[in-house]
Amino acid sequence: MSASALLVSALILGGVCTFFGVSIALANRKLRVWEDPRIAEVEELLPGTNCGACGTPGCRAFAEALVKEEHQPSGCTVMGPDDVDVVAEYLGVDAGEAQKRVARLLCAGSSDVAVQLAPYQGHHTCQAAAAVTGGGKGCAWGCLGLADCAEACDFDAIHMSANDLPVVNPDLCTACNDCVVVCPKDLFVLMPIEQKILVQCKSLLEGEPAQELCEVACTGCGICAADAAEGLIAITDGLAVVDYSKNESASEDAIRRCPTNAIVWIDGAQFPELQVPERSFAV
Amino acid sequence: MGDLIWILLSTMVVNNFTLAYFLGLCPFMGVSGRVETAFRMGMANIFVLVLTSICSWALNTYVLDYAPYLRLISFIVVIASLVQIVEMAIKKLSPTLFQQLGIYLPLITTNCAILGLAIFQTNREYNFFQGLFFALGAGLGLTLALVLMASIREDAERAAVPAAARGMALVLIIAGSLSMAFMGFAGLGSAA
Amino acid sequence: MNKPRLVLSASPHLLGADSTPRIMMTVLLSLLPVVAAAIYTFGPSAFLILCASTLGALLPEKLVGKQGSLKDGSALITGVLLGLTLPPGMPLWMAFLGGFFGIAFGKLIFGGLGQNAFNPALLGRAFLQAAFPVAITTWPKTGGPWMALRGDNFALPLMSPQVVDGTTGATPLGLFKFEHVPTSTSSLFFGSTSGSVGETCAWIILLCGLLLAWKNYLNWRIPISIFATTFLFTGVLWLIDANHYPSPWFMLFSGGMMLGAVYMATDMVTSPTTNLGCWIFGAGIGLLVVIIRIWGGLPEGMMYSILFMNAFVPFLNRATRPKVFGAPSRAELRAAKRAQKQEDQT
Amino acid sequence: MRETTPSEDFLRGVWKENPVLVQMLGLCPALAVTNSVENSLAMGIATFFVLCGSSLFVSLLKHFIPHEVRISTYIMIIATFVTVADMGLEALVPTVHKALGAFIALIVVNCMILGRQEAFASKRPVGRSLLDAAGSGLGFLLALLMIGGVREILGSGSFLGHPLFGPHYEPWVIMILPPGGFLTLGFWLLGMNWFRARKQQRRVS
Amino acid sequence: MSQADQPKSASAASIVLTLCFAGVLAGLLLVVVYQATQPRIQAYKDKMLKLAVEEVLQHPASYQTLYLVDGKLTPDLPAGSSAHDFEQVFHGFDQQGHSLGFALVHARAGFQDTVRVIFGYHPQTGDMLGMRVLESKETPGLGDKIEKEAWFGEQFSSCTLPLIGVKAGKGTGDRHEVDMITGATISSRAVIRILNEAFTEWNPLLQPLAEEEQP
Amino acid sequence: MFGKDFFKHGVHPPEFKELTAQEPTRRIPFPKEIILPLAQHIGAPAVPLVKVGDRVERGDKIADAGGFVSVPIHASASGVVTKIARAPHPNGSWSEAIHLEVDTWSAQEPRPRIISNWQENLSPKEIIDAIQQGGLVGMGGAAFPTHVKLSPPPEQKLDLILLNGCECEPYLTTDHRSMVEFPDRVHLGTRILMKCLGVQKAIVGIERNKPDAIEIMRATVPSDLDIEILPLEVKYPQGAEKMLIKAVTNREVPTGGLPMHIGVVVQNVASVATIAEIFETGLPLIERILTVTGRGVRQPRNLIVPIGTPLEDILQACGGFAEDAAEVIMGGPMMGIAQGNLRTPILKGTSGVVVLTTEDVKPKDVYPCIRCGHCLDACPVFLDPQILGSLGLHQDYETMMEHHLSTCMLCGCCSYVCPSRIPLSHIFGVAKASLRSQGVRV
Ligand SMILES: Cc1cc2nc3c(=O)[nH]c(=O)nc-3n(C[C@H](O)[C@H](O)[C@H](O)COP(=O)(O)O)c2cc1C
Ligand SMILES: Cc1cc2nc3c(=O)[nH]c(=O)nc-3n(C[C@H](O)[C@H](O)[C@H](O)COP(=O)(O)O)c2cc1C
Ligand SMILES: Cc1cc2nc3c(=O)[nH]c(=O)nc-3n(C[C@H](O)[C@H](O)[C@H](O)COP(=O)(O)O)c2cc1C
Ligand SMILES: Cc1cc2nc3c(=O)[nH]c(=O)nc-3n(C[C@H](O)[C@H](O)[C@H](O)CO)c2cc1C
Ligand code: SF4
Ligand code: SF4
Ligand code: SF4
Ligand code: SF4
Ligand code: FES
Repeated sequence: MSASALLVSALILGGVCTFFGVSIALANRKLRVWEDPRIAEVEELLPGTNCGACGTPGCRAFAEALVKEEHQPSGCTVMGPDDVDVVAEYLGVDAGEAQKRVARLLCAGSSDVAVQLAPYQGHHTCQAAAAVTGGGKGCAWGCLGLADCAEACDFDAIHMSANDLPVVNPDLCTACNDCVVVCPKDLFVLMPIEQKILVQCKSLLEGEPAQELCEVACTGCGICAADAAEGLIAITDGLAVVDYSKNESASEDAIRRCPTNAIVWIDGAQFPELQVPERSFAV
Repeated sequence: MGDLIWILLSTMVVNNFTLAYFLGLCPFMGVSGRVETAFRMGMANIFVLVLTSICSWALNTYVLDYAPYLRLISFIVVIASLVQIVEMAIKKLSPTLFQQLGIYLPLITTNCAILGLAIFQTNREYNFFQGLFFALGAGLGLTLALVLMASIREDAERAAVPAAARGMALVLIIAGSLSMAFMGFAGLGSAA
Repeated sequence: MNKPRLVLSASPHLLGADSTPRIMMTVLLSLLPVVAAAIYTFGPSAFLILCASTLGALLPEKLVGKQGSLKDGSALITGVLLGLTLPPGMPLWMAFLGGFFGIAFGKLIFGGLGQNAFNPALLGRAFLQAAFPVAITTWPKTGGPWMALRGDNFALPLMSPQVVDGTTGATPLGLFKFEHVPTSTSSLFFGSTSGSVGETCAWIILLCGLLLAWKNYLNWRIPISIFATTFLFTGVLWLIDANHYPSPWFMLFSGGMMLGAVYMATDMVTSPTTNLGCWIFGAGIGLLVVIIRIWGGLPEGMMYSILFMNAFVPFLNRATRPKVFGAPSRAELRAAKRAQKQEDQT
Repeated sequence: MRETTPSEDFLRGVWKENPVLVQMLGLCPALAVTNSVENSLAMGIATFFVLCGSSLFVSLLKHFIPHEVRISTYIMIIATFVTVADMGLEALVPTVHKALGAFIALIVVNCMILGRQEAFASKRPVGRSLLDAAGSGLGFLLALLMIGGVREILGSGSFLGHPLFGPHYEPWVIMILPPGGFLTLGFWLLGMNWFRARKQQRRVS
Repeated sequence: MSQADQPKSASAASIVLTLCFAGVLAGLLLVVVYQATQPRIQAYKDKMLKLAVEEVLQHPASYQTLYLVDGKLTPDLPAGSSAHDFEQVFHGFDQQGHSLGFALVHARAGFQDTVRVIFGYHPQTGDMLGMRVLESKETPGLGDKIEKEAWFGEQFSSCTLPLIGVKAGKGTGDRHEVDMITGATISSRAVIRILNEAFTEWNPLLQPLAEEEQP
Repeated sequence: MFGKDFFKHGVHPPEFKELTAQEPTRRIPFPKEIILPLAQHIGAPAVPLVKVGDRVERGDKIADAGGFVSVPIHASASGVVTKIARAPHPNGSWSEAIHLEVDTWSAQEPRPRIISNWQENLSPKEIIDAIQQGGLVGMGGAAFPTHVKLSPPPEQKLDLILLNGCECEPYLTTDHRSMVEFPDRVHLGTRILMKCLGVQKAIVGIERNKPDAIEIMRATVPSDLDIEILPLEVKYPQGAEKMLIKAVTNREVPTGGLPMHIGVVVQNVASVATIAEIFETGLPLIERILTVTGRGVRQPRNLIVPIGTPLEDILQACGGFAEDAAEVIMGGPMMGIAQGNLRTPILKGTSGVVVLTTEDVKPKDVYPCIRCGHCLDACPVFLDPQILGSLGLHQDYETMMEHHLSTCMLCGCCSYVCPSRIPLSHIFGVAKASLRSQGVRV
């Protein structure tokens, strides 16, 4: 083994490396742009569904907002509380308090109680049906039952009942807003699960005509408004409207005498009596 | 000149780096989802390939004659460091260019195509210009493969791809098909 | 007044008469004369090959395709066309495998009809060509007793065919490429040469193509631009050196040119949707065929040219979209930009 | 970061996060040299050696390497091991070395190796890093054998050079050509996805 | 987070030192391994070459390596240069020291990539002594038959340059004819062309030396 | 100054006009109830002027314009206002409407004229006011208030009035009958328009499949006016404003622009005839010509019906449904909307009622798109319905906007030619509706 070979090789590689070491050090001094490494770390911890329920355009943006402390970890509705705590701990911030919200359907007019004037024929989505004279349901406000919302839900929280009404599983619902956006009849609202009184109807028709088209329509008769605490429920445009700022005063008394059961008291899941057929699993 | 053009064309289609030599597959699989991205990746690739060709030629000619066993390690150190410096420079000097090309640079450093180019170029004893055209051909070939793959994938995204094939399985089958389509060029120039 | 049961459907409430299955069935019918000519030329071997490749194509469609997707007839076309591109003496198990591969990995994996990027029949053939390059370039001699098999059709699955010496011939393209022997255009036109099952009778294919073009079931721009490019390109070479390069007529009527240009490059799914795109697509195929046939390692390049251009289709579609009605033309946009710039300067 | 057990560190790379089959890293060697089982084996072992060696060193030296030049330094460490492997193979098994060609040198840029350094060895103690490297290396070897096995069996009708189907077998040449590489890995992924879906389905019902 | 909170970047000195140190260390390690393995590698290469030369010259008693320096073939290397800077020819002799013929290495594009062959022949008669493919990347199962099919290689010990390729079974028995491999015409043709090309290129140089006896 | 007589692309569906082309228009008995939705046109709905229980005479103004882009509504029969409540609207919603119980005993004599006679010396302003007060909206389909179209900004130079007599929709013969029976009214209306806009040149575009209309219109052109009757190729959608202008003048309405930006005003011939009628009779728009046709109705006819007549009564007047009637469409078969509620009233802009049979509406199997490109060759505005359709099915509406969804006029040519029967234009309509609900202008 020749010493000269040792020397040459050490010199060459040492020289090359030193040269680039100097260059990088120089470049580092002159050209560095810094980015908070925590953003990437936080992003890793987030679920990565990019659903936008937190109000930012995606998990990455949410991570940036978290690092800048513009949002609280609990703003992500997809993470369970444990995961929220992990993020909060990593960032050394308060987890924040999230109020569980779920999607509620403002219609109970399943196919057995609401009239269908003419069956819709064609592209099988609610949006498409709604574009053809409203979809052919007698009630122009009611659910078309073609399952756009169930299809849109990324969390498998919505299933159609045997009578074509979407049933939300509140445990799976993350309040991501997708069903709200997709429904052409604007029938979904996200509301805190503590709000238990709900008018399950959007029909602006009053009295007889309303009931002719749907057995469970709100006819605007005003009984609930009279029975409820002062100011909790008002009849506006033929529809009972709940003022949720007075939610504390809500009680089951208000719904008892509703002639059509359009107003209900919900504890947990909506439509607990509806059967959701077993869904087959497709490969 | 004809010789140079031949090197360019044959590296681009006949012996396409990606589809015939299996070089640079990681970015080929990873960054071929959108045509725009794929194109930029291709451009960044061409840039680094040309840079690499020049560096390795210089190293071969001026330094490595004395210690051929240091070839691999010096190539890679030089490429990695240069790319790092270029990346920093672009990031600082032109944020828009960085958005378009720079973010791919770190991905490219550890890409077989780059080192593969340096090694093939050395094995084939290309001179400076031959090396340059070799690098251009390889880069254009990569870009072609990337863009074709990306445009097919963009269409496939809206197709009802069966669940089992979704993702990389489909991409690989498309790559296999592309590779078969490129086989038609095999032997180009050899039969004449 | 009586009130019938009304339905609601979306406009337009009138629809044209064409339907996808009808198109497919018409194409299939138009293939019958081609198939008949093939069987007339190559005897029972041609029939067997067509059956094997068709079965191979139908099987995966039946197994994993969408419910009822066999009915649209497209898998049938794939099978028949694949069979038409194979040598008649090929083992049947290979033809079957080609059909299977073409449909399973050229079509179903993309989600079935209409979604595939490459022509399934040609992908099946490309698979066979790369997998069994010897078997797929073993061409039977023409002539001989009609009823005789043209090779070892019945080789056991996965086993090599027994090469029967002295019965293999060369195709016109092979003869030209390796021996520099040209073949007369008339024998090409009327199909008395050796080659694949479906590349016998040019005029039958042309006639069927005319019918389909007239029905608007294929975009005539594609074959026309393939023929024109091939003819012009070869013509120029031929004028330069008629000894070295083949005549343009030979180029047009030999090999898979006719079947490929009329039936395979025109597959709607894997050709551009825009008319300009179709012109470019065809020109690309024409150029590549000539390049591969003349300078490439293989005697025939039709299949590879079509597959290669298939890969460009999504790109061509996006690049050749026509100017939308009322939108400024490119020249106008450029002028506006220039004006803007001038304004900025002042 | 979640704490992991040593066995998790090891097993993760072998199957659940297999570098080739799941993470899609190191594809170039995984497809380029796998036209026979023998080559796959040699490449897998060489990679295993390089991966373990460099993980060991990176993990040992992690506190001394400044952030700015970590990539360059890791690569240098990897390149050293690769050159050693290259020369070693050439001296010991020249035929295999010839078959693998430039791809031995290209182990340097196997994305998977650098990935392990970045993600694991540069942050964890030596023992764990070695375990992780061994797991990933084994996973890589496994994937190579899966691909190489299919390609050799179909493409040459043999396994490790031993003919399987007798002399009349018609080899599927495509399998040892470039498209065969893509297709084989595609088949494996397809099969695995299908299998996973089946399993899930069974769990649901 | 403000600029001030950024973690301090490493000092320039530590960057340079780390890289330099790693470089020197790697260089040292590599040179050691190189020196340890090189003899074996070189020995293997030499052995393979020797085997090939002996085969294509039909096992000569001895052979001499000639280098092409400035258009002339000499057995001696100019001082300070190494063997692989020059093209080489191998001159074989029999027991008696009579010239048997020359072995040449020549390469040319085949179907997929370059094909490198070594062959031996006698410059005056053009009679071939043998041929062997050193390196090819032709299609397995097709083009690689030029390497693997024994009959193809064996033809080249009993034919005369320049060669003409004919389809198997179509030959007339002429000594210039060589049967090509069906399905690998291009590769077979490439081999034939390599031999013919080398023949035209080298023969003028070699012919004068053919009479030379072993020094 | 003008060129060719065709536009590129488009389709040629079967016409079915023979069912009613030779049927003279006839009146029908007044219905028991008239329903007048407040939203009859594009723009702000009208504001009621009457209360429940009020008695109104035929021609009385019962709701006033709700803004500039709005016109009043007039009682189309004498009767009593029974309620102002939601009623089914042709667009599928239930919207506010004035319900009149028609006096069965009344002779339905209209109130004396509310609009003065036509005189050459009326100023443009007076003409426009009279047209707005007459409650006139476009009768060619879009129902855009006519007076707005006649009030271009002063700097906008106009050089051509283009009368749309194409009636390219199959089945419909409303405009055809207007031209055959009331050519003088069309010409008088044109005169008023020319006076109002100060334009010297008018062209009436009529498809060649109405030779009698072309002949009569030619024969009756007043000698002092430059009105050209121009026969046009029979092709759908020849009647679409942009296509008509392209065919007649070879000018293209720029994306997002209006015909007036290239110096043209387009009016439907029936709208123009109604302008003349307003000045002739002094009565506002309270009735219109309507084709009731299709094989699902017993006696296809051209009717003159009071605005607000429910579908039921109209069909009754045509002998009722045929045995196999299956779908009732308001408007033509290419762009019209199917109706499920027969209490829906016809509006000012309703040009026809087509009743299709079970045979016509048999559900068709939908196949995957085979990228045949036929839709690209059909789209008169050069969109790529193929890509739009596949984006639409994936509800990627934003990307659809990048592919010029807003240029699509929902003509339905693409759906008509699609061999895979993909409901392309329907999907585009859905996308537009969804985008509009998010506040995007499409
Ligand atoms: C549409 C069509 C396309 C074809 N494409 C090819 C092709 O790309 N390559 C090929 O070798 N043969 C192809 N063939 C078969 C060849 O045309 C034909 O058999 C040719 O003459 C092969 O010659 P060879 O034996 O000399 O390879 C195709 C046949 C058809 C009908
Ligand atoms: C996948 C594939 C690989 C091929 N590889 C070779 C090859 O390595 N060498 C060769 O000479 N021809 C190769 N060919 C070319 C064909 O086999 C060609 O038709 C053949 O050389 C013609 O010879 P023939 O006239 O004896 O049939 C290949 C063809 C294909 C499709
Ligand atoms: C697809 C399509 C077809 C149309 N066809 C006609 C037609 O046949 N006749 C017609 O008068 N208007 C037709 N229109 C409406 C015209 O574009 C335009 O709105 C009308 O002629 C303007 O006149 P108006 O305001 O008097 O109604 C059509 C519109 C579209 C989008
Ligand atoms: C004119 C025409 C040509 C066709 N050509 C082919 C073809 O070459 N190969 C094929 O597999 N299918 C062909 N088809 C059938 C069908 O389009 C094809 O199976 C689709 O590619 C499958 O998605 C053709 C159909 C038509 C209408
Ligand atoms: S709630 Fe809305 S989206 Fe869901 S089924 Fe009903 S109409 Fe459709
Ligand atoms: S009336 Fe109310 S509950 Fe019934 S369908 Fe309409 S919105 Fe639903
Ligand atoms: S509906 Fe829209 S996309 Fe379809 S043809 Fe008409 S304008 Fe074109
Ligand atoms: S017409 Fe229908 S099948 Fe043809 S490209 Fe258009 S959408 Fe696809
Ligand atoms: S292994 Fe990743 S690019 Fe080659």
